[in-house]
Amino acid sequence: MSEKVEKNRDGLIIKQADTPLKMQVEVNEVKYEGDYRKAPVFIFHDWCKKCGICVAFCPTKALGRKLDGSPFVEHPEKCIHCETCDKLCPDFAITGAKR
Amino acid sequence: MSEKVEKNRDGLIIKQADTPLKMQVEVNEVKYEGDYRKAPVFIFHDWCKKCGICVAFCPTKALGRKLDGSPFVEHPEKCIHCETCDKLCPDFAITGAKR
Amino acid sequence: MSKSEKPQKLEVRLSGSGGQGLLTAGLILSQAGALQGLNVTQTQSYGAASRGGSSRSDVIISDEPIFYPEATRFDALVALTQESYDKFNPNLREEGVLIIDTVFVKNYTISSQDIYALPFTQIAMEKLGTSLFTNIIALSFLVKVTGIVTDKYLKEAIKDFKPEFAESNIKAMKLAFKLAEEYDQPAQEKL
Amino acid sequence: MSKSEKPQKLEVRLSGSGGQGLLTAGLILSQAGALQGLNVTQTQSYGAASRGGSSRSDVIISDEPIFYPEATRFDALVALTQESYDKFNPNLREEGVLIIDTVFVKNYTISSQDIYALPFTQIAMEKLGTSLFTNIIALSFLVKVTGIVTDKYLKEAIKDFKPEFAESNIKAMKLAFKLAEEYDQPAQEKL
Amino acid sequence: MKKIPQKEIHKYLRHNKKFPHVWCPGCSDGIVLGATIRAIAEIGWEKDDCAMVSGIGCSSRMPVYVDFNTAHTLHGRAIAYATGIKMAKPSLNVCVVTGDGDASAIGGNHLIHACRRNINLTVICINNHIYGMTGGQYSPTTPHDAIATTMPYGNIDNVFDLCKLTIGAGATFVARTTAYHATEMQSIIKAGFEHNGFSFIEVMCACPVIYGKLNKQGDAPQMMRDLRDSYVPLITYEKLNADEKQGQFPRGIFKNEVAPEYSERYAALVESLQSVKGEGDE
Amino acid sequence: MKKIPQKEIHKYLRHNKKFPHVWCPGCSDGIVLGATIRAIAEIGWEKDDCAMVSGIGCSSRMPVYVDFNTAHTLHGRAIAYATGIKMAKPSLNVCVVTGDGDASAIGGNHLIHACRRNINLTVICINNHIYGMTGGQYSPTTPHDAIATTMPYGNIDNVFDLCKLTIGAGATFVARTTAYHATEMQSIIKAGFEHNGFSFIEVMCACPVIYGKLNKQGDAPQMMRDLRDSYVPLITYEKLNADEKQGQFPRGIFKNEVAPEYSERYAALVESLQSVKGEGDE
Amino acid sequence: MERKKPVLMQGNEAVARGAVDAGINFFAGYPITPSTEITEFMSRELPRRGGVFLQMEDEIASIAAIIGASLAGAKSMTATSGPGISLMAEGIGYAKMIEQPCVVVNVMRGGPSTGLPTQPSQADIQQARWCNHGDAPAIALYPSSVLECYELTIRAVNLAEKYRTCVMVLSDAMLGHMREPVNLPDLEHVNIIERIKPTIPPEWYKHYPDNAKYRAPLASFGDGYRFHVTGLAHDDLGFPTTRPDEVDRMMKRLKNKISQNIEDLVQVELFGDESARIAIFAAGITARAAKAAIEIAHQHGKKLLLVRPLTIWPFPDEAVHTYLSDKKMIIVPELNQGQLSIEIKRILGKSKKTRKIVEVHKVTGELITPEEILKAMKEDN
Amino acid sequence: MERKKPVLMQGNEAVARGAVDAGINFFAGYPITPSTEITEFMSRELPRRGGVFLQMEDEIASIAAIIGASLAGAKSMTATSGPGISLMAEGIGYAKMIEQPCVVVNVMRGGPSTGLPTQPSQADIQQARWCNHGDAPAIALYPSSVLECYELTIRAVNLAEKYRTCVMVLSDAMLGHMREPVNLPDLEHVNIIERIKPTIPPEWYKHYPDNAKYRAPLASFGDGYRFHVTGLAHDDLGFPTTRPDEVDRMMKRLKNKISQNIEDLVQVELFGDESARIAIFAAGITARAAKAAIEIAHQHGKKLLLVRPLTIWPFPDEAVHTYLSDKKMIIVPELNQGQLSIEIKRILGKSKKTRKIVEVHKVTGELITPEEILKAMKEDN
Ligand SMILES: Cc1ncc(C[n+]2csc(CCOP(=O)(O)OP(=O)(O)O)c2C)c(N)n1
Ligand SMILES: Cc1ncc(C[n+]2csc(CCOP(=O)(O)OP(=O)(O)O)c2C)c(N)n1
Ligand code: SF4
Ligand code: SF4
Ligand code: SF4
Ligand code: SF4
Ligand code: SF4
Ligand code: SF4
Ligand SMILES: [Mg+2]
Ligand SMILES: [Mg+2]
Repeated sequence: MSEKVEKNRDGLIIKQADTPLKMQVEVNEVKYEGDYRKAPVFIFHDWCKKCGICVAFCPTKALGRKLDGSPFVEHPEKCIHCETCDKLCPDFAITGAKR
Repeated sequence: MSEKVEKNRDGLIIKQADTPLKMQVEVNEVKYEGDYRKAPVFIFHDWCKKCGICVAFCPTKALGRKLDGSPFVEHPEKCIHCETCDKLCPDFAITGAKR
Repeated sequence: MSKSEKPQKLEVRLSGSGGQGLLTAGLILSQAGALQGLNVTQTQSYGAASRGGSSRSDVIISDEPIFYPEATRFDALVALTQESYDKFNPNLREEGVLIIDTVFVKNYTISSQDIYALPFTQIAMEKLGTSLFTNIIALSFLVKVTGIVTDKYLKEAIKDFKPEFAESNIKAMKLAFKLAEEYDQPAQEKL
Repeated sequence: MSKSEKPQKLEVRLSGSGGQGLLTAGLILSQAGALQGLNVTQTQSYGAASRGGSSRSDVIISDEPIFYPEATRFDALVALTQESYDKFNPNLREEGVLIIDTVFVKNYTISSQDIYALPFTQIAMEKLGTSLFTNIIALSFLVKVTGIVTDKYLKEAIKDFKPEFAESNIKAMKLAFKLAEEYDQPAQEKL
Repeated sequence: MKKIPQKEIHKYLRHNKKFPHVWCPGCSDGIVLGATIRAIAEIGWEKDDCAMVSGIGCSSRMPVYVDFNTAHTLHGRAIAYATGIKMAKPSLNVCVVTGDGDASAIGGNHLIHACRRNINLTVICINNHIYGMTGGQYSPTTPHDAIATTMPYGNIDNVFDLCKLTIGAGATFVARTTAYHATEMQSIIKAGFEHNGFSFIEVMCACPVIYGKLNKQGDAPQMMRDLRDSYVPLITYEKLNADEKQGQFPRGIFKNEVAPEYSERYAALVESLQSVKGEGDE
Repeated sequence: MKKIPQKEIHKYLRHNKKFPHVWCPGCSDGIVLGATIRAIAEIGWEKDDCAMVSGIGCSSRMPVYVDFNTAHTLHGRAIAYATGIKMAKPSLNVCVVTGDGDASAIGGNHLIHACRRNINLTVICINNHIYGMTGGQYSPTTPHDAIATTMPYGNIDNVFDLCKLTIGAGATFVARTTAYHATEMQSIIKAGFEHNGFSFIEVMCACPVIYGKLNKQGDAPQMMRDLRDSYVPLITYEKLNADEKQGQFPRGIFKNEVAPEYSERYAALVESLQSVKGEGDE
Repeated sequence: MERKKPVLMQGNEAVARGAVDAGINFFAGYPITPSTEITEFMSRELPRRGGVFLQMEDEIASIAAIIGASLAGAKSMTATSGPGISLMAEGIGYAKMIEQPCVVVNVMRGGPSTGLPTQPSQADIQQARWCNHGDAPAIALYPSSVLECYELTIRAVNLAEKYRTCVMVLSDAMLGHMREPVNLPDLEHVNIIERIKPTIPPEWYKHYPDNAKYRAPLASFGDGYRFHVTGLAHDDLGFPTTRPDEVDRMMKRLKNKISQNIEDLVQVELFGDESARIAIFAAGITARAAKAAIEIAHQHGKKLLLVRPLTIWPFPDEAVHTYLSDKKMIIVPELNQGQLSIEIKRILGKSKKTRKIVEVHKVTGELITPEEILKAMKEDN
Repeated sequence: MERKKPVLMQGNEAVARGAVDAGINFFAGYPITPSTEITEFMSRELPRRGGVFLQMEDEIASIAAIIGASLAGAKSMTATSGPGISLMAEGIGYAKMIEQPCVVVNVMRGGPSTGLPTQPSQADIQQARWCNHGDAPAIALYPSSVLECYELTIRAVNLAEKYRTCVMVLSDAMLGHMREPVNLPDLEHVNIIERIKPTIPPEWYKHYPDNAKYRAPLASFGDGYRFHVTGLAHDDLGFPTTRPDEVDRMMKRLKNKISQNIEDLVQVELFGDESARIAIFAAGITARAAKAAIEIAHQHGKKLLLVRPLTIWPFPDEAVHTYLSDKKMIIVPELNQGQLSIEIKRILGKSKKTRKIVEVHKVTGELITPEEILKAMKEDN
């Protein structure tokens, strides 16, 4: 897996295994990343370390993982606001709590 | 008890409670103190600290305690060579072992 | 600075982000110098930085004894991230060699320095299928353009390092040598 | 040395075996000196010795400041055991006062010293029913024959020390004062 | 268990203190920090009334991030520092955050003595089976045969069961949970805080970057899954037969006993002496 | 149990070393020394093959009196010294003599780690409930309400049950006996010596001169009687009801388990590596 | 200014009384000869006064507990002897690093190692300066009488509070156990330095102010200031940093608060004749032998001067320079193998023709006598 | 005399290799940055060689275990950094007191306290001398290159065995982590001092012989000699004593075995120009900056001399005297607030008109640069 690289619509994506942790890579825009109030789930990318825990344990699979490892809200409608992601994120970087 | 003093045949005896530990006092001669091979029980007074343990726990009451606290073999015939005194003496100063 | 006028003592900084394999590159370069019978000191950043932050490895190679062990003014700088370029470029000597990975270093000034700007990471992935060899490519490129050690000892050091990866690493080295030989200065292109 | 020619500074050693109450005696003497407004230092042996071996308490009393705190050459020595007599008598000043308990000190030389030899332990037991007060008797005797502190402050110190024993202790003190007044030097007797 | 929304948590964080925090991606330490704050928020303690004390280690970096009265002390000594703090100001709610090495290697003695004293401290021990901070040496809790940088051939040392140890030492509240069971963790930590006496809470954690790598345990989510699967509730565990117990460990509250607390006992002593005249007062 | 006549014991004593020994009249320490020597004589170990290591305390004065390889080390550290000795020369039979303070106050950490490692040391802990050497301060085993020079108003601290503590820490052999039960002590110490692994033997002892006096426990014989009457065999103890248990304590061997011993495990590792080339050998 | 009756007390008791009179309300310790009487006094006294006495599991825990207590606002202290100081070294360094007031008493006994537990020594003088790793200046006081034990302990507590650091009181087995009558002063006349509580809003509170005179408000846990302390290099607020400028500022602060307040910190006694050609430099218990020697010498018409440091650290460089540099002979008697003499040599240079430094050492557990000092003077003349 | 390929290695690895080449077969330690690589190397290497590697529960246990192992006949060592040394102080004092060989490595990091764990420092130099309570002289060596790390560790092991004491190797975070090529010598050419086993009958065996040159047979546990060791003051046989004459003999022995063998113990390097009027006194990593500074100065026609102690303790008094007393300026650069400079002043006296002592300190975790040394020279001229 670490030997693969894929071109994405929006830019060069490098798989996490290959990616130095803070390497600047261009990523595709995803929904509900930028607007805190409107988002059912909000991810604070400044703090997120792309560990993948939120994605792995979201019970409804509302979250997806981009190729660089960072989470994004793939299916906002699926979010049941269980706050599992809130509690399991080691970096206080995601919240699915109802606002 | 610590306020009592008694005169004995052979000299001045001071009760243990009053007696500085290494104070030289005159004591009455008792049997089987001097001859190691002949004694059923032998007490090595140089090491004995007069704690009274051997006397207290000799099962046959073969041992007696002098007024200054030191043990002596009061009833040599009663000794059953159980070696209780050997084992409970903290000072390796008495032996009732069969020789 | 070019190969022919190689001075007695060269200070090199290899910099980038933790995980780009720069510590390995530093080790290989140092070992090559050692094998060549030169004096070498190698130092690197420790601590939190090596767990993900920025990362650097300094190598000084000289045929005279090396006293002060830290590189302060670099004769050559390899910068694989923008951050490291920004941070360390000021300490590159005027006549020093700069090697940057254009995948990550987007903003850089063309000065009078010898600048080699290439998308090393992309090249590694395209030509070798993984970015894992970026470090070897950048290193070999550096060796080729500076001549700090001879190709022979670089090769030997690469082989010594992790024999199980020797083959791919040598491939990466050769690729880099070719790149270096074919290289056109961006200065000419862009100025 | 007699009461009238009391020098400015007196060094006293009270010695015997652990349990004879000499540390207490030293404390009372020191406190008496303190109450009298004199300068006092009191030191004593520590450690294993105080758990049964030999025991000593040194008191220096002076109307001048006392610098060196240890008694080295004694103006007065109280020895309640043979061992302590043997050990410390050599350091008694020529004109010093020696007080011994003949119950335990059997071998002693009559020199030109002021020697007071009495069976203090026996006296204590006979007159007060217990040897526990031997220390107070010997101390009071010492005070009487040397005048190192006044009777008044000795009494006050004794009372202060353990109020619950004050009465018996005062009795012991008075007994000692009487003994001292009535004392015949053994020197005259035995020489 | 009360839900504490994340924005609540942020009120407890020292935002100006170099967030994102120092821990590696996927490290459980942040999850424990979250659960701890949630437990405190749930109880409703004032920040001023809380003290967090730690030793040295990755886990022990926690205090710097929370807006309490915080002390990052010496390796292994957090509990002794906390004892001084608690006794000097019993009104403070004192929480100790420590690692497996900090608490049970160099700090073992202070741990067992705090257990014995039953002093009202809450010790949260982040057990990641390794010395993370120094790069992966084995700790007293590294599993048998596991690889560590100082056990390159596999660990031949035996493992402390920290819960058994603290129970043996007389702790009155002893529990184990995992970073995966974040909700349970919150309620266990809350119970520990509310316990009047010494409480020891062992949180089994993932150190994906050091321990995980050395032992090929997969990435952070995988290690979290392992935590989920290896630690079963005590009652479940007890029903397992010997074979089934292999690789399984119990979690839950193992001991929760009411007993006189030390600082209160001390206060009672002081109270009882108020009539006694001081030596310095004559 | 073999009878070892006292003249046998004298062969093990360093007669020139200032006998009578330093302990007070009636102090149990001498009784423990006797039982220890008897156990060794019974097993038949050569003196050259025995090492006795101690910390600091009255009890720790023991090594100077026996003609073994002896080390009087630092307060609390005897077990760590002994660990070094044992690992460097596993053929030595290493016995640690320690006090309640030495072993469980300052030395608690080394104690629990030796338990965990299951290294073949025999620790004889002389528990006299007090710091004897320094004149009577309370120790982690001083009973509640007892008087000590640093607990003048009666002890408010809780008490370690050292056997529970060591079991909690993973010791494989744990036993308790008393100075009164000298014959039992001899056989328990012998069993401890013969146990291949870490053994902890707590000997309840009388300190008549310090502890006894402070707590008005009577003279040495009386304190010995109390030991006789307060410590009952484990099976007897277990049959007592809660009321009857008051003031009674169990004695006997509480745990005796076969488990891999540390120095042997280490030797096996060394053995398994004999084919591996050293880093310094290239 | 004096209480009615002079009280006979041991040096150790005087230290303990000084401590409580200075406001020590928290003591944690672990017994060790010859300091135990201090611990025992505290165990009797503090509970009565509503203070806290803790006997910890060891010395490491003791120093930790008193630092912790100090963080929570207590005035705290521990007492031990050499082996305990060796164990406390890391904790002492931490107290200095986080600048938390506390007092450590070292009643010195014969060393090295277990040594001579009941006998006096002065062999921990350099250790008082250098026990902990890393550079952190020390403050250490050394009394020479029972009264001074009382007084200097009060001073130690005050200096700890004022300079926010760990202050050491040195004593020895002789001083600790000897008794002298002491007239304790009325407490109203005792000058006690209390911690200044901050009053500014918490947002503006700086835990480590830049202030050479160093009497700044110090918040405690629970006061509402919620600060952070760490043994890592830290910035003014107490948060970890590796920025060279911030680290440098921290290190300079630690150094300057001592070096810029030498006048306030250093106390020296002169005894004898300032015009003497021969001087003695001695501290603590040994200074008493020196005074006795001076008295004897004076009786024989010989002049001598004693310079006695009450403050050992920072060392009285100035006084040594002023009073000793013109002497022809300086005798340095001490109960060790030469620890004060190092400093004298550092300040004045080694012995040379025009100035002799004569060292008198004794390490047998006995005191140096006045006669030995006089003899050294003669022999080396 | 040289192995085929030069090996690139870290200072820490060189220390570890030196240790095993010197015969260290027992290592007990507790990990701490920046010394951990030594511990890790030993954990890989010793089991392979049949030696013993133990990771103990803490540093106190580590020093205890290596002393115990040494008693049982092993050549033993531990490695740590400042906080560990602070904790080992009591154990180090015990090793010196019972005169049991062992080696302690201190890879210095920024202090005080937790300080700057990954950054170099030289702030534990005085601690190396004074960490333990009581008087006990120290031996400490300080290399300044990776090769010297190897060589001086071998020397440390040898000196420990020869002088029966705890020998310290000082290093620092920079030296420990930097890499240089090293040509390891063939082992036949490495001079190793082995313990001499006693051959006399046990009855005549004296554990502490009076022998100034101090190479006497030393029995180990299990050898049939059944001796006793204690940290208490002891007689020649090792049994406790308080007799002043016996204590004095013991203390003199501890002192004299160092002070009477200075020539064997002290090593100093001279670099540059002996006739220069300006000299630098620097050790370890800082001496490298000094050498670089000298090179630069020489290029500008300016003469400079470096005196570099390889042996820090006992301090090279003689060399300082010989090579530095006639200089007009002595620059003492060090990564602390002045620890070597104290010694220079002790030996030469304070700065004065005819001789300036210029101290260059840096405590920020960075190295002192050659430029800073040259600047100090100019500024203070
Ligand atoms: C006295 C001392 N010894 C050693 C160290 C080095 N050290 C720092 S953290 C640590 C281990 C931490 O392990 P753990 O407590 O499990 O915490 P983690 O990093 O795994 O969270 C060690 C050995 C130190 N700082 N101080
Ligand atoms: C580091 C250190 N701290 C304190 C002491 C003082 N000390 C000596 S023995 C002892 C307590 C001994 O108690 P224990 O182990 O129960 O032995 P016991 O004397 O009762 O047999 C103490 C506190 C010391 N020697 N070293
Ligand atoms: S709140 Fe629950 S459902 Fe929503 S994204 Fe988070 S984990 Fe998924
Ligand atoms: S759990 Fe947190 S840190 Fe990890 S990927 Fe999700 S948002 Fe990012
Ligand atoms: S051997 Fe037994 S019976 Fe004989 S005296 Fe001793 S205790 Fe009594
Ligand atoms: S038990 Fe021993 S020491 Fe005690 S009285 Fe009997 S013989 Fe003497
Ligand atoms: S090393 Fe391990 S424990 Fe430490 S921060 Fe990284 S993942 Fe967490
Ligand atoms: S003080 Fe107690 S333990 Fe120590 S020797 Fe005396 S009786 Fe025994
Ligand atoms: Mg851990
Ligand atoms: Mg005890």
